[in-house]
Amino acid sequence: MKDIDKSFRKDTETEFPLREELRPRSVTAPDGQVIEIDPLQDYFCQEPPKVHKQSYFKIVEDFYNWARAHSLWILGFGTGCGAIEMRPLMTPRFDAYRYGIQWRPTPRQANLLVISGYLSVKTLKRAIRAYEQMPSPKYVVGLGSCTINGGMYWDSYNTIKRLDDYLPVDLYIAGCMPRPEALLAGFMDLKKLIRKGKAEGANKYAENFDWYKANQKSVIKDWDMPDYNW
Amino acid sequence: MSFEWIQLAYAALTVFIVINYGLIMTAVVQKIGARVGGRYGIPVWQNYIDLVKNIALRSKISHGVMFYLGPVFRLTGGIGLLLFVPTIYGSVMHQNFAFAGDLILALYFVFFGTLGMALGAGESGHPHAAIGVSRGLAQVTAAELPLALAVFAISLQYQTLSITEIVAAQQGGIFNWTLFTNPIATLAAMFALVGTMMRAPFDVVVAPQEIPIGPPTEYHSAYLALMQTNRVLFPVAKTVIYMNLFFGGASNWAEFAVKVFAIYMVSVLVGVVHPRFRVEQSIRFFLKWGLPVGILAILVV
Amino acid sequence: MMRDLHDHLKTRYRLGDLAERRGNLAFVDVERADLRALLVELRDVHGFTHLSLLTAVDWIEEGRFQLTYLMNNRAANRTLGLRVFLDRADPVGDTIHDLWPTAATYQRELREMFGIAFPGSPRVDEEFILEGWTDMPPYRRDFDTLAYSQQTFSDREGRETHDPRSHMAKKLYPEGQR
Amino acid sequence: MIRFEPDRSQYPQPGDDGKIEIDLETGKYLKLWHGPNHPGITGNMSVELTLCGDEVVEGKTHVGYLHRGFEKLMERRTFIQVFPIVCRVCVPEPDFNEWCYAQAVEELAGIEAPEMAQWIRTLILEMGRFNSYMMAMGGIGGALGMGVIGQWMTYVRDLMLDRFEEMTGARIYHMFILPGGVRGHLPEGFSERMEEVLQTAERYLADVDKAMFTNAVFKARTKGVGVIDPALFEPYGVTGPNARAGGVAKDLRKDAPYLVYDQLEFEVVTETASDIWARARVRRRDIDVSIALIRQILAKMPKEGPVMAKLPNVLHWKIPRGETYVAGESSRGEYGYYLVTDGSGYPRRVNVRGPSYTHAMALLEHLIPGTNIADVAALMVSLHTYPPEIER
Repeated sequence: MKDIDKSFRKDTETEFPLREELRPRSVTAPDGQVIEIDPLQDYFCQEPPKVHKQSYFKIVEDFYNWARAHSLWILGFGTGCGAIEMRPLMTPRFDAYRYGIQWRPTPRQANLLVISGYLSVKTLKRAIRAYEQMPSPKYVVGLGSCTINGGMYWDSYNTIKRLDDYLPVDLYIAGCMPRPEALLAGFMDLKKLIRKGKAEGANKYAENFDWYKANQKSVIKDWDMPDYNW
Repeated sequence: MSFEWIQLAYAALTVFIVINYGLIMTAVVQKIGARVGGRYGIPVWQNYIDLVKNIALRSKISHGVMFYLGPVFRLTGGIGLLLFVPTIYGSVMHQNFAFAGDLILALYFVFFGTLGMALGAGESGHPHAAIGVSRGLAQVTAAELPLALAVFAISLQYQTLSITEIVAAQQGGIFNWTLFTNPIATLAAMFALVGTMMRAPFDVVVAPQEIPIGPPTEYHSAYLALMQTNRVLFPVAKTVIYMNLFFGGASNWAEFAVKVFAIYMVSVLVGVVHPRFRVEQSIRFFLKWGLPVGILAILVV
Repeated sequence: MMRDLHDHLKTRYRLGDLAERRGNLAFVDVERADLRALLVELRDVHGFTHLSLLTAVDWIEEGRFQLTYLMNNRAANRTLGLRVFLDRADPVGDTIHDLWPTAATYQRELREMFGIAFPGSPRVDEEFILEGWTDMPPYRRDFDTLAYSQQTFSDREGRETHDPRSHMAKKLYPEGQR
Repeated sequence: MIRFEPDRSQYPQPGDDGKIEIDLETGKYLKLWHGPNHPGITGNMSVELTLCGDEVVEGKTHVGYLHRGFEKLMERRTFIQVFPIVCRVCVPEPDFNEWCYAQAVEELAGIEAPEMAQWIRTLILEMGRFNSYMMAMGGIGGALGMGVIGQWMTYVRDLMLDRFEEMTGARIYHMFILPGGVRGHLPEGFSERMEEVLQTAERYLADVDKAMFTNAVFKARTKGVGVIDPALFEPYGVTGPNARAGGVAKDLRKDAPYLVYDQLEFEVVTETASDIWARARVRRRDIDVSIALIRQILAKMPKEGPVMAKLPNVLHWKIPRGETYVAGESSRGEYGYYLVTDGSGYPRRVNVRGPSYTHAMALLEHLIPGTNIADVAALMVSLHTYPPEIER
């Protein structure tokens, strides 16, 4: 292993210029009307996330948690190489459907985001957007050593090291890559957490919103979206 | 016919039974599909849990009034369809609001939900939803043509527009069913059944690999729960029409369950082994095969 | 057979010595001005129609970049690597996207990862792999990925990093022998 | 016969340079992102589509979502330390990376792997090819709405992964091939268990033939769609099954035999139509070739012998200055490693030439305009692209 270059300093001065399609401009509509648009203001909803209270009656909340635990809808977003072991999970050998686990293609209908392996900075941006679009309560599972502490890519300039700096993680599944049996066991543990009412990642995200945003922005230099995008 | 208030309660009971039947039937059907692939499949009560889960979600966002009304219209379409069709022949409790011209109304309700959904999904502003809606309307229009023609054919055959009377004419043995008295009309209608059940090869509307699930892309939480309810109710209600028109109706719930399941399985069995058509291919398919058969059915009568 | 080709081409192009690796793989230095004509001749006359690879090597000690064009003649099973050297201070290469459209992708990557300019190549200045990158091109030798990673991302507490060479030497030879 | 031809006069017309002028603000066009979070995309990448009606007028590939900077990381690691990360470049067929890199290091260091090791390497590569094709077949079925094919194929792939696990101890990333040879011998009774797997696979593949290749809807969706003109193969660097589907019988296993392929008998599968159907068919028939090859290797391979050549102390291993390029025929096309050494203990530069690099970028962008939006997923899957090869 090569030694570290002590004199190397990261460039922190340069600002990344705003992309051309996101700059304010005026548009002539087909009917001749001229419209001023500022994409960052107009295309997104700016409302910050809310902390959602639990149900008033404990028994109702317990019932809801039971239902949530037995109906985990995973967002089909393969962020890294761990996604290859998600496929056997849906097929005859392991068949996660037995446990009420399904794959949904759109974040609006999913409530479990599986970060399947390392996250490059470019994907982190998309993962954050996908996470924020999911309806609460939502859960995050980090899969593989590389989400825990960089793993194999601990010295890479383009992959994040600790997922919980950027998203509220409920559960990590260690391994490189974790086997399908480990994934199933992990999902069972997540179910237990949900039934106990301990998986309140969405509320944690809303409470520590500024901290999460500061972390995210320190890594993503071209932050050209609003702070919270629904 | 006279209207009595108790009919409302009876109708509500019918809807309740049909929804539960639909929830379990769709789960069983999914399980059968999974078995073809070699999987164990979901538990039969999974649909109930998903429904509760979706209602239990905490955050909801709306894209406007129509976005909210879309699923409501869709559910109205499903329930309306069911309520104006006699579910169980000869039963006072479950003949619902059947009346002399109910066949026309039923045809209208088949379309109603799709149109409402189109408005709601359009409001969500997602391009996938818009593409899905345009595909859906084009395909439903083409696919329902054979059904409309088949319905004309059999209303000519039985000289009535009342579903109850059509069912009555089919009683007294299996060979009195329209299936055997007018097989061409039945064939035309089965084209429409396969075409509108949102299963392969005609599931281009929701095609996950092309436009991730199409119109309902933006729907979540309680909206989605409403749509799920409709997804289990609407196919059953539609199958009830087919059962009444072509397969001699049902005189009790057991017969109902068996017949609806059998008719529904037609579309499932077709769907399991086929890839999906592109939208213009499927429209072409219906115009080329469904339409001539439907016209033939009228001519034969 | 590579030798014959080399002798044949040497009469008209300024070529370096042929460095033979295997019977069917050899590398040769080419002047930048000759590159395009040589590529066209190799493609049209000698059957080297397949561009296997276009990449760069950073020789920081010598102050130059090496561009490697790997040309492959599948029918005769021969591969010829052309080495072109560019000044490291102001690296500018010649685009060959009109000969091989796929070269445009390689040139986009070299532009982003090494900072080598290819004027005229389509979409060459668009972001390819990195997004929002403001630092120096990362594949250059003076970019230290470990230092960058430590200054950007935070480690989890309790992580121990061993230098594998001394760690393994200690494990394998506890008495200190080599 | 009823025919519908769309009124093309309303469609955008190409300008003088053959390109369509796209002005998004006329409201005629719709910009649609296919990916990265999209079930129809092959891995974590995205295609930016511009639609006019149902037709795609422009497609741009965006990659880099999986970039880990492998080539940079390899420069920091000693020759032996590179092995744990080298296989992670390509997940469905990781062994190819290990072999290419090991072969390149052996060439530069002047080491020869023993014969037994060569046979085991060939076996591993064929098993990996089988796995990769299984994913591809399931993907083609899945992209066209036949989830059942995906289920069957992934199940068979699981069985093959069991054999990998038995041989190497790992399911996905094996790290079994090292410079100088392989890590070990085959386990006892391996060929009998392999034979069982192959027979199961043949049973399932017969079902696939029935369900997929005789299906009228599948034919309607794939025949004549996504045709690559064989004249484009050379300029766009198309190799492997994608080229063989266009009638070009190029296969590095035959053209430049590596390992022990010169001692094995097999045919190079070709089709002529060069459309999605032909590409699916080539892959399907290549699975049969792979199965036959695995049987041949197990029958012909020597029973014993050393599997590892003598290596210098790997902690202090220095390789003299030089450069080499090692390529082989992976399940997607020509897969190669370009290795430069400078006499130190670290590689100077490693460059991975993945076949997807050309297939998914220049070629895909060339093919997409004019296709129907419904065919984009099928087209991408039929090219069998895999994004980590592009961005590493």
